[in-house]
Amino acid sequence: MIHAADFAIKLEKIDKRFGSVHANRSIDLAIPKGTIHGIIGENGAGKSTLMSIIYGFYHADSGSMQVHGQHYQPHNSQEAIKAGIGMVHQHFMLVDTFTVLENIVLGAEDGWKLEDSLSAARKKLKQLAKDYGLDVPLDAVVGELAVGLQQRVEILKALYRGAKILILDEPTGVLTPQEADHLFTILGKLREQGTTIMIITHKLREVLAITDNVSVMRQGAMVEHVVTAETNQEQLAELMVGRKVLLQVERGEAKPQAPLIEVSKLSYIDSAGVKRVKDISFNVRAGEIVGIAGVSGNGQSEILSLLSGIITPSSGSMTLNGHTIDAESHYNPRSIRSIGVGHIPEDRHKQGLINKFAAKEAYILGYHHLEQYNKGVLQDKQAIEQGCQQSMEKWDVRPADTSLKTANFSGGNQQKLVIAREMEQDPDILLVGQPTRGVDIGAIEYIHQQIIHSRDAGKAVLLVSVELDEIVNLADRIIVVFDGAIVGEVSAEQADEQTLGLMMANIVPEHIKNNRAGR
Amino acid sequence: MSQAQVPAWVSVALLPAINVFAAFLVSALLFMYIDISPIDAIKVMWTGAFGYAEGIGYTLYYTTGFIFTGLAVAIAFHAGLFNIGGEGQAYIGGLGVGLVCLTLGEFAPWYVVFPVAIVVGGLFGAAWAFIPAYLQAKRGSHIVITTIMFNFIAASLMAYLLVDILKPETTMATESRVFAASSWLPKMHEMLSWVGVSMSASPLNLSFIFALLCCLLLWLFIWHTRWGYEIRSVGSNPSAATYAGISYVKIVIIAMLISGMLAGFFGLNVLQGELHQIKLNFVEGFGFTGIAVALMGRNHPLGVLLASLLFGFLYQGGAELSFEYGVDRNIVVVLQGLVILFSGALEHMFKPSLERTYLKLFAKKASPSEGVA
Amino acid sequence: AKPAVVYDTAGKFDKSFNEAVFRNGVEVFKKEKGVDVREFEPQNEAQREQGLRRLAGRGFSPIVAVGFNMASAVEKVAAEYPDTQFTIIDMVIDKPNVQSVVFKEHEGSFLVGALAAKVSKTNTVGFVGGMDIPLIRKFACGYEQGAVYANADTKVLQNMTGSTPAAFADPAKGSELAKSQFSQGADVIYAAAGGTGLGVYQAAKDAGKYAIGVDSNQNHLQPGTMLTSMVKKVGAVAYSTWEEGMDGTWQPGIKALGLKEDSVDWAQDEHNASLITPELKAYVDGIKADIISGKITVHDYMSDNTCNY
Amino acid sequence: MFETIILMLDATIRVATPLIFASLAGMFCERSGIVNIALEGKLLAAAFVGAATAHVTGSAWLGLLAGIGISVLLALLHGFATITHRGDHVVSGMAINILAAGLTVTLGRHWFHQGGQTPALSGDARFAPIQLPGAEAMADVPVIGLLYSELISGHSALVYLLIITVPLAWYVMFKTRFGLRLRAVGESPAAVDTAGISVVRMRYSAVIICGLLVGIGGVYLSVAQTAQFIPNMSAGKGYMALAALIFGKWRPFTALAACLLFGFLDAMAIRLQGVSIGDFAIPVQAIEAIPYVLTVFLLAGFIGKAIAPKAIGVPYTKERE
Ligand SMILES: Nc1ncnc2c1ncn2[C@@H]1O[C@H](COP(=O)(O)OP(=O)(O)OP(=O)(O)O)[C@@H](O)[C@H]1O
Ligand SMILES: Nc1ncnc2c1ncn2[C@@H]1O[C@H](COP(=O)(O)OP(=O)(O)OP(=O)(O)O)[C@@H](O)[C@H]1O
Ligand SMILES: [Mg+2]
Ligand SMILES: [Mg+2]
Repeated sequence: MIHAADFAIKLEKIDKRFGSVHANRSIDLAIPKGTIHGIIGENGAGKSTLMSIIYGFYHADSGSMQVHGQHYQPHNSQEAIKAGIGMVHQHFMLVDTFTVLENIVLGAEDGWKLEDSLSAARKKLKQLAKDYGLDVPLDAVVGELAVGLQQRVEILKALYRGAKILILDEPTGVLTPQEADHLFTILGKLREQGTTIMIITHKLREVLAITDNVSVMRQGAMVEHVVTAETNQEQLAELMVGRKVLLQVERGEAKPQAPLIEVSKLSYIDSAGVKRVKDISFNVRAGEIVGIAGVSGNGQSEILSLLSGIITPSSGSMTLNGHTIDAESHYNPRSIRSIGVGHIPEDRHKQGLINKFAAKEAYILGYHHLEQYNKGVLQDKQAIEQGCQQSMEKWDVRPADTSLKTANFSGGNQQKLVIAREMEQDPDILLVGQPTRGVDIGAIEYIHQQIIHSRDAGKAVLLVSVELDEIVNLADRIIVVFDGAIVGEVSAEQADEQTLGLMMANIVPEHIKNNRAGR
Repeated sequence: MSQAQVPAWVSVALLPAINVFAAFLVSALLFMYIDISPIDAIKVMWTGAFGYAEGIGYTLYYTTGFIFTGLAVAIAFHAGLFNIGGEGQAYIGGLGVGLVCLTLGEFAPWYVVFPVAIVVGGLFGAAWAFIPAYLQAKRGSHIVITTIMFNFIAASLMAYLLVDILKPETTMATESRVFAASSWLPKMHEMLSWVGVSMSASPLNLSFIFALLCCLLLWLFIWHTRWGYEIRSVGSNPSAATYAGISYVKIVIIAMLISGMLAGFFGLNVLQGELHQIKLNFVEGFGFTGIAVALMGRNHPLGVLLASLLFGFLYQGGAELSFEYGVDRNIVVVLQGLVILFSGALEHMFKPSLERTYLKLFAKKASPSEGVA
Repeated sequence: AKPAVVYDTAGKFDKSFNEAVFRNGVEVFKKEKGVDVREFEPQNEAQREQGLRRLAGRGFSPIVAVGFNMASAVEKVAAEYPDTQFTIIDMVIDKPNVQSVVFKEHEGSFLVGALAAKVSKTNTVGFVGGMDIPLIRKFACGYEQGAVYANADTKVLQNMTGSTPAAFADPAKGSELAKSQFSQGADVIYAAAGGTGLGVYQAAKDAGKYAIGVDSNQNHLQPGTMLTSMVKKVGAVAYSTWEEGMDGTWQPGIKALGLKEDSVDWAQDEHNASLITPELKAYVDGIKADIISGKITVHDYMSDNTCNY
Repeated sequence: MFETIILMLDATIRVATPLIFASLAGMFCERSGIVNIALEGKLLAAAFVGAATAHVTGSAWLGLLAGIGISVLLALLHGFATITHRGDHVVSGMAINILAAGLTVTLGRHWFHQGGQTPALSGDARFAPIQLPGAEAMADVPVIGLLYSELISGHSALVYLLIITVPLAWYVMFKTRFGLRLRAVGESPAAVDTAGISVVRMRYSAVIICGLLVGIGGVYLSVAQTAQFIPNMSAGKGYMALAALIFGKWRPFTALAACLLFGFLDAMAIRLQGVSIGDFAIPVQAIEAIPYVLTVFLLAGFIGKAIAPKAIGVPYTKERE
């Protein structure tokens, strides 16, 4: 039995409701000093909420907390910071228009004169950067930095405030393996220095890689605490979902036929004049899944947007299902859909759904103009209702309530709704972006199976994901992109984290050199 | 999410009622301060607005105006746009109506002029909304500011036209010549007399019916057509709309054109219906009040109708007040301000306490449902 | 008869001629006849008519409508209520039950113009008008004539404040215009601009120069620098209308009232006594007599919309 | 010619002063993320209360205090609606404008029986023009004389107050901790909140500063520029100031420049009234409209680009909608 004071943080019977949602149910949690502690759980399990309570952002309805043995009851983040707690939020809390320096100083200034605070901070940060290898351009405007760097700014912010306990909410959700690894080394260094770290993630691989202990949440309650060394992915997964799950979806041989997507010399220059996509060529055949791997921000998003008609190419052309499109041709997402292309967008919150809408309204997004949903000038409410109801049951979207606001479905179920909508139209071509981002593994398993099925049903599937194991799991061929151009292509057999990691850094291993994209 | 347990009517009907009541309460204090018994005042206002045919006529006449400007703001809201330009659009739309009456009206009867005026008035209003819409859509200029600016520009333009162009030599008032009587919209009391019902004269005219029609059509448009769907999509999540192949530019412009058109109809009621000539400042703030109307009406055509009725009551009742008491007309302006404050800006103030009390009183059994996750 | 009055939307306290009707008409009438006068101030265009209609409907008569803005409303309602007597001020309406009263402001303006020219040391006098309409140009034209009559080489600076009714209630602009005229050498300014005039008088005070008021006697506003006021006795007109109404002598038709009828005049009271030397007084009264006797004829701008005299 | 230009500029200063105070006020408010179309109403209310108090107490300075007081009160009301109760900023602003328009006249009539006007102010009850030392003497010295005696000298105390106000506003906004936090709140309230700073307190202090500054502008209208309150005497200056603020891209000195430009146009319009070049009469309305047209052009990005604070107009809430 460890003495209370040896715990960096200790929670007892923490309870929190949001209106009708019981986000946290009398949570008990104790975290030994100087350890990395993982918190896992399905979407909506209450992880973020719990962390926000510790950070003084929300207030627990009941229960008590201790930090380093001291009674602790923060009324706001300021008090949490004073108590030596720092937090890196799932969605970054930065002022985009400010410089890195200004962001870090904000709220931790000494003295009312800005100049002094800034120069003082500059010195201190130089030191921190050295200690933890956290180097960031202090005078760069945050909005213009890559997510990886922005996250470092968040961590620096916490450390600058002298955090002894660091909370990270889904830190790797937006990172690439390289960035993630860098993060982990940083965390490692921090642990050596005696910092206690709590990390929320959906990726079991990471949990096993870096944590000392893991706590599992389900539907607002703490279901289990385990020592990382004594557990494995399968067990954790089962604890999270409450049933057995297959982490590796088994898939048979692909039986590719004629190419349905043919891209040749496609380029895209954005409004800022930057060349995002550099004349790439590849194709996807009916009945195969082609994955596009790459560090996020290397053009894969643009490729999806081009193919789905959200943006138009600057040069080059693409042939979708027999229709050739180039810079001259007029087209948009609607006309693209009409030629048998389905698109599961990378970000369901930004693109896939409309939080205000009821499920049934969100269900016809992008297809609302089809005759099946309209009677003359008026909408056919009945048809819409039925269509949505059926799909929700068929795709096991929970709750299967067609008039529930989309915002109130969990991430995973929101995602299922989107996938159902796109696949129900039975397109020949399926564009899939980040199908499982922020989705718990219960849902992941299901979604992966569906993608395989549609491949076997003879659809051409283009998969974009920053989750390497997802790509390796699903894709028959993998195209790696770097800085908007194709680095190379590997077959499923050749694919392994290490090779892909190198290629994502624009280094092509010998044994790959000979195969060529877009055959 | 706590709404989930409170029935809709509480927030849709009870809350607004309470807000309006609060507004009246505060203004009651003001009335007492300037030595007018609020009770008498409200009596006078009520009987003045609803007590007799002519009063009702005036009330509904004002209501008509508010419906147009209120609907205009509402439709823009659904596209996520804040159209403060109702004032200017109504002004310019009125110019369109006026020009039709001044030209076509010379030789054509009202039933020919009316449809043409509807089209032209609508077009003029829409045209005035187009530029801000275009700038918002294409260049991201904030529509609130641009529309404010366009109100002022419209005022200058109209002043110029009325002073230097439309004003006949003979008159000194800044107003156009009177339309030919044949082009005037039939008044409600005239129309009723055709069917044998007699009602005392009031400015209430045919355009009231047209306004009601607009409510109905707009309701259908917003919630029962794919275009309404597209507008609401853009309004609540532009990037998702783009993903769905809905053109942001197109929708923003369409929504604003409709908005401007509705505001443009304002002139039908006031000019072709009542004043029968274009006058300086004939919009008189109805465009601005339209924002409050839309807000109180929760951007729903039916709500807008009811809110318009309330403001119609305030206007007519207020006139009655100053007529009977000779009290300063501006006290009514204060009352309007308070209504906008409480039911617009402070609409959420009583919400939490109201819901809590409601739950205490009626909803013992309603146990909080589990998380949806 | 039940006397009533409908003011212009400017309101009965416009420091100008609506107010003149109220103070010198309504209040006096109430006091002397002990009869109440029903007043109405419309707050928007529709209410001009509404007010008239309500009053007529309730049997009020004669009803005085103040200002040219009431014209179209009176025209309509007069037709609807043929046996109600209407009197409109500053506008001519040809209806069997409407009496139209217009003033010979040019005559009064001529007087103050002459006075201004006599007082001016710089041979430069100024005129600040309100809304740029024939009626106000009529003031300006008469003023100019008077100034030139008194001193052939007087320079008369003229500015209008605006082209909409707002121009009658913008003292800030008024003082700006006055300042610019002063800087151009004027040392007396005549303001025919309603509330805007207040700014002119203030500017005159600040600059230690002279100003001339209009409509009602405004001498008291800035004692010491208000040279005089060109009073236009709208109040008296309203008064007589109601009086005629009571003893049944009210007549429709056009009344044009000037110096002869003592309906326009220049104001002399304790506030400007110190400024008006006996010579000046004699001089101005002399001109007044000549105009009444017809020895001097003052050109009326509105007769041909030009100021060629 | 030179003289007329000087006189124009002189007028420009007088006309622009209330605009400058108002748009500085707007800057603090909007930089903190609160839309403020209520400048108009605050100007009006301050003008009324200022004049009324000055009349009753006979002291212009007390008038100034009272004027500032009322506009701060209105600012707090705006805050109460938009910050505490997350009401819509624009609607709250409109409500305040309408309230001010109605209340000033109603109370004015009740108190002074002059149709909403306040009695004319004179002597110490008014900020009279201040003749700087030697202005008279220098008046006849050619160029500088005129410059000094007409343009520099002869303005009211409130005008000279601007000489410190503008730089001060700039310093506070860009060189102090307060300024940093204020700007942050307008860009990303969540970031400020998690940094342990109270969003509510920041925004309230912003609206209070706003009320203070716009209050001075309002009092200037009735107690300095003219010598009494006239119903609706703000006549759209609040909106004009807003335009200037945007035209100045939410920065003090550029906003100042915009105000002066607009003021100059106004001064020009006043003088061009009824003036005709040859036999072609230039419509003043055209000139009057220029500021608004210019602003639209700017917003359209034809003259640079005006980027508003990101979180402006969005009520801040921790709960997800
Ligand atoms: N601000 C909020 N307002 C209302 N309800 C909320 C809020 N935050 C969370 N909830 C509710 O609490 C539950 C827990 O949400 P939370 O974000 O903590 O889940 P999570 O475990 O972080 O999910 P994810 O893994 O997707 O981040 C959710 O089901 C949600 O309904
Ligand atoms: N406004 C809300 N009210 C109630 N519950 C909400 C609300 N918004 C989100 N939730 C719930 O919060 C939980 C997590 O939501 P969240 O947005 O974090 O999903 P997510 O998959 O984690 O998204 P992200 O990709 O941003 O991580 C889900 O259960 C969802 O139902
Ligand atoms: Mg979370
Ligand atoms: Mg999440």
